[in-house]
Amino acid sequence: MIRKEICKIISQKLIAENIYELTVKAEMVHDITEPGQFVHIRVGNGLDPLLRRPISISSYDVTEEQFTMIYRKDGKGTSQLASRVPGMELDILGPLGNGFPINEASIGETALLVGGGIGVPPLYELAKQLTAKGVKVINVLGFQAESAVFYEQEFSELGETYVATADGSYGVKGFVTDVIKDLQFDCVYSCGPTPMLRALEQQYSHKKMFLSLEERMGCGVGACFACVCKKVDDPSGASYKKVCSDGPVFRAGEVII
Amino acid sequence: MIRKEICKIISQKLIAENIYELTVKAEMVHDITEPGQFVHIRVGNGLDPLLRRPISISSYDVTEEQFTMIYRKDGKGTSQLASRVPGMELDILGPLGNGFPINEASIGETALLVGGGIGVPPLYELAKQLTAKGVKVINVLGFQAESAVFYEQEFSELGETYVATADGSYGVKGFVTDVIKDLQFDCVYSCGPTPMLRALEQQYSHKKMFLSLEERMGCGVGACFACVCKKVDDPSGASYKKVCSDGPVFRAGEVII
Amino acid sequence: MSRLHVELPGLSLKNPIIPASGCFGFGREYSQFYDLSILGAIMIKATTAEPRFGNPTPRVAETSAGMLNAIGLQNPGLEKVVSEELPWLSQYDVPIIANVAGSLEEDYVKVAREISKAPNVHALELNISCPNVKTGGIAFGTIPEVAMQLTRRVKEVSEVPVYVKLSPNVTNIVEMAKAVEDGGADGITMINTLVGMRLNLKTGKPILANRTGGLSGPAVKPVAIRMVYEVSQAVNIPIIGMGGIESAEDVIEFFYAGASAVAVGTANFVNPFVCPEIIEQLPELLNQLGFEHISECTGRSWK
Amino acid sequence: MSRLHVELPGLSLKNPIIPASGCFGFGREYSQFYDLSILGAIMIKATTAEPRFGNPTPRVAETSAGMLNAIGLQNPGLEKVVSEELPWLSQYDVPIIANVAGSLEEDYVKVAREISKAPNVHALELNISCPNVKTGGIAFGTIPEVAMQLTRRVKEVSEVPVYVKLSPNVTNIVEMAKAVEDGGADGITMINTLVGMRLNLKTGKPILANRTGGLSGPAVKPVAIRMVYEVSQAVNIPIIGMGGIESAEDVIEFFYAGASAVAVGTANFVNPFVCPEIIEQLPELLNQLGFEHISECTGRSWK
Ligand SMILES: Cc1cc2nc3c(=O)[nH]c(=O)nc-3n(C[C@H](O)[C@H](O)[C@H](O)COP(=O)(O)OP(=O)(O)OC[C@H]3O[C@@H](n4cnc5c(N)ncnc54)[C@H](O)[C@@H]3O)c2cc1C
Ligand SMILES: Cc1cc2nc3c(=O)[nH]c(=O)nc-3n(C[C@H](O)[C@H](O)[C@H](O)COP(=O)(O)OP(=O)(O)OC[C@H]3O[C@@H](n4cnc5c(N)ncnc54)[C@H](O)[C@@H]3O)c2cc1C
Ligand SMILES: Cc1cc2nc3c(=O)[nH]c(=O)nc-3n(C[C@H](O)[C@H](O)[C@H](O)COP(=O)(O)O)c2cc1C
Ligand SMILES: Cc1cc2nc3c(=O)[nH]c(=O)nc-3n(C[C@H](O)[C@H](O)[C@H](O)COP(=O)(O)O)c2cc1C
Ligand code: FES
Ligand code: FES
Repeated sequence: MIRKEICKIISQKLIAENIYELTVKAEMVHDITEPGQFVHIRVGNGLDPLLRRPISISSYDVTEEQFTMIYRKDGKGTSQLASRVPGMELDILGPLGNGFPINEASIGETALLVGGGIGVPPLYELAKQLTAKGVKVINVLGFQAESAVFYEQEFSELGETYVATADGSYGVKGFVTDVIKDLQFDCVYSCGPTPMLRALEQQYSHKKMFLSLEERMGCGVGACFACVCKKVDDPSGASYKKVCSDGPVFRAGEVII
Repeated sequence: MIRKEICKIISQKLIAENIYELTVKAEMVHDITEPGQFVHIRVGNGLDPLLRRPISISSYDVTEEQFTMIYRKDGKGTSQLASRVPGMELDILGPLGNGFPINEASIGETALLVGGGIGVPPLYELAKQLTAKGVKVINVLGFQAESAVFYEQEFSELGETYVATADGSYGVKGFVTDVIKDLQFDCVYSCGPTPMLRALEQQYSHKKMFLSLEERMGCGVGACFACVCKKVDDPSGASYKKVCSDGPVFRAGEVII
Repeated sequence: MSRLHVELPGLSLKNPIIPASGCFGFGREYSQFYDLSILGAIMIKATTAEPRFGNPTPRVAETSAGMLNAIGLQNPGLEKVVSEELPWLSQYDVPIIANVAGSLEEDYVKVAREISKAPNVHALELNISCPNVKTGGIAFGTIPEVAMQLTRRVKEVSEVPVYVKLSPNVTNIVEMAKAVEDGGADGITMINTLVGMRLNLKTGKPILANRTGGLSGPAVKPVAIRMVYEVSQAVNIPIIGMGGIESAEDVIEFFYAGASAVAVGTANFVNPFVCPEIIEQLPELLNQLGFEHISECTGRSWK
Repeated sequence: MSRLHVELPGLSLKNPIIPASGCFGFGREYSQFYDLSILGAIMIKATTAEPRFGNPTPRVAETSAGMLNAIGLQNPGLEKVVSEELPWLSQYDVPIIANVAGSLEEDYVKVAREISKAPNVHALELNISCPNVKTGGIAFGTIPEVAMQLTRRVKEVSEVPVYVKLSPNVTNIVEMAKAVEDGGADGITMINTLVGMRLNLKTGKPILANRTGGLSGPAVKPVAIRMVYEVSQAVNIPIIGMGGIESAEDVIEFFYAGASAVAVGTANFVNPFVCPEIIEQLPELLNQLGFEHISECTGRSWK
């Protein structure tokens, strides 16, 4: 069930340059079905900004009834969000969409988790759940520069973790794909910039792979057709998938990215 | 000099039904020249609401560098204003306009101060200054109902004070004019709804009288021509006065109200 | 009879609150939030003869108190709407207003003829005003004679009353309204979106893949109110008003301007419960304003 | 040469930031806040042959991210502007763009001839788009032939380059732009306000005494950007863009769309220091975006 809930902010922390970790109290955690789902946040009470902002759930705790998001302060909405302090309330719609299917990785297998920048957060809950289930995870996290790196420690506690930075200021210099070429794994889960997802899809087309896409959204629930992508099996036709309600996670090869 | 100043809220109190008393710290008090001037407040930081709101200065304290306003929570802007708490900041433009000329009342004379509803506040500073100067003041304050009455005590400390309510729930039942007909005075200062000002102007045309007008404003500083009124001596012509920069206080008979 | 009940050609509405076309899909998504039977009616997504994918993404961009969209009439096509969406909607006790679009006159005629046969379609809304499609749309909506002719053709084949949806992107909205009235329209719905654009600060290029898009939301409300005010005084057919509605107060403002019912679009994205909330708040607002029935508000600004 | 310096017909601008006509009076009020010489130019309040009182009050109403105004071209008249306002402004080192309005062609011609002789008037801005006056204004701004003819007549008498200010309330803005270009316009300024309206919830009547008014402010920016984008690709004369500008980022967006300079209107009311603040912020923004000179931004959305 999707809820529209007024959620109290439990904590808000700056964890890297312009990167915030925000935890809220929310009954909607009971409806979260998979890691990789997202919520749609109304940042202001008035008209400025007007639209909600989609942000992934990066981890959640059913017992405590709270969940955490990690986001980059960027435009108007996320800047306002960053100014909110514990005790304040947020109007949140969620949980939305379909996340990463953890059942596609079997016990004893190795899952490669590839995150790029602000695509890293939803992989954290995924890594937790896969590990808990008995799947080995290898985490490859790409960032622009050292100042943007976050959650390396958290991921390391769950599995082998590699960090790449575009400018080489930390970890391996280069892209996540530079790291992956030397790794062994059974399946891939990824979230990050479209060029990264595309590269993965091309280079590992033989692997079972799940990709989380991003698209500008209106409604967030499947009603406005803002966030569609074409299906691979019918590229010119009228069939499509909606990132908000069919995704954001798709099996590689299902939709054109 | 008009300043645009970020002012810290010192206190905000509900003093009658939907009536708030708001005090801010502001260096612009040094530029206040007369009681009856006003300020233009930017209520939100963003675009909602877009325009500033004109509110009169009801009293000020140069030593403490603070001034007080009294306003009615009504539409979008004043509702937002009412939600601000001490410690928060407000973007205020002021002091604006020309207030009540206290020099028009001589020592020993009696000044009648007539306020209607949310027109009462600027008369408070006026009453203080007239009394301090040695002018006797009689205050006649009109409200809709008992629940809307405020500052009766404060005015009483400065002079004879009568309260009229439209529904008779407090004080004299009726309008301020019902009270005034039995009073003796040398000059009149008034602020309130236009019909009240008009009635005063007609009934006491032989008296020296100063009226504070209200008009919807754009700029608040005289640039946009939103708030003009016609001059009595040239009613059909092109000459005019601006409420924001020539007023809001005018000598009765100067402009058409 | 309820204080909110409104009778319009073909439409007996429990209340005058209608989700706007394109902002409510075919109802499935919002049925997760509330019972669709509480709505006055539903304006479904524009339907064309053939399925359409629409424009490339990004398709939406935010603006001050508004948004731009360039969906491009994506829809599953007439056949599927008639065989799947409308039957699904028939489980609810709510009249459907079918938004009809096309590139050529024949397309409109074909869709109108077929879709008007569906038992729960009680009226058509001729979309002659979509700013986001290259052919058809905009010409139909900006040239009075073309709009009149199209209305006439559609009226000939439709089994239900026909409302024509006007574009605000014209010099003279009254002229357009009179033309569709002359063409036989049973009502007018207005306004569709204003053509607008946003550019990306970093790249300099348009944010929308389609470059331009349609502006909706509170930003456009004053334009919509003005146009409803002008048109309602010039025609004798009812108006369903829309453009930036997000509260019961906004609904009353459209009624004052001259509307007999309203549609709510963009606000659904901000608050999925906006329609039921407005419906719930209206009676209390009527009390405050001293009206017995909401229809008393219609045209009060000029009556 | 400064990174913000812009050369336009008749105008050598220190920077491309110009307070918009009607939002800055004749400069006196804002001279209390800062030295007017820092501005690129000043567009003074519309001037008509005779003094005008304008419309009754209320003349302004707030809307979501915008405002409506119906000032009605109040101004002290040609004689007083030439004998008092312009000489007062000449103490500042800033070119004046004189906004010229009227009801009849002759009015425009008369004002243009006289006002263009003032030494600090470096250009005219023909206001053929004021939505708030009954006669003249709107027809001049919505019929291409009429606009062309007026432009031609004014060009004949003006001693300085003539910019024509376009109304957004038209079906086809490009057609209007081309008409005034054909009429000999040296440049285009756009957009004037969109016609809109607000009703009072309690009385049901229009808030503005004039009933309708002109919508300005951030709400209209996407419409303005779209129009500048369309027009700049269709004409060979420069555009001074405006409509909702309130930040340096907005300025760049107008340049990307195709503007060569911009005007700032409503934002002055919100923040009297908005023009100097934008001028101060622009160089740093150019750094961030990687431009040497602001003119490099012009038309980037389509070039
Ligand atoms: C399913 C999904 C999950 C996401 N999860 C996260 C996350 O966990 N952490 C995070 O930092 N970011 C995430 N994003 C991206 C995030 O939504 C945008 O960064 C954010 O909306 C930008 O808003 P703004 O107000 O800062 O920018 P503005 O430029 O003011 O935004 C203007 C409009 O564009 C939209 N927009 C801008 N950038 C994006 C973008 N990259 N993707 C989608 N819409 C955009 C906004 O939602 C808004 O409608 C996610 C996006 C999607 C679609
Ligand atoms: C010189 C002057 C002094 C004033 N002093 C006081 C005061 O001391 N205390 C007080 O309570 N009120 C005062 N007012 C009235 C006050 O400005 C309005 O009540 C207030 O602007 C309403 O804003 P809102 O956001 O609540 O209403 P909204 O309806 O949201 O306002 C919408 C727009 O209309 C304008 N507006 C609405 N009502 C009025 C009004 N009555 N007069 C002028 N503009 C209006 C607003 O400024 C805004 O631009 C004064 C007005 C003026 C002109
Ligand atoms: C995302 C989106 C899609 C739309 N699709 C359609 C459509 O298919 N047919 C149509 O007639 N109008 C369409 N519209 C216009 C709306 O029905 C409505 O006329 C407009 O948005 C103004 O109302 P609002 O401000 O309440 O959104 C669409 C609007 C939006 C925002
Ligand atoms: C109060 C007010 C008065 C205006 N008066 C004039 C005018 O006299 N002449 C004119 O050409 N435009 C006039 N305009 C339009 C502005 O110059 C400008 O084109 C419009 O407001 C859009 O810019 P903005 O959104 O930055 O305000 C006026 C606008 C406002 C808000
Ligand atoms: S955001 Fe509306 S359909 Fe996906
Ligand atoms: S409010 Fe602008 S001139 Fe008075």
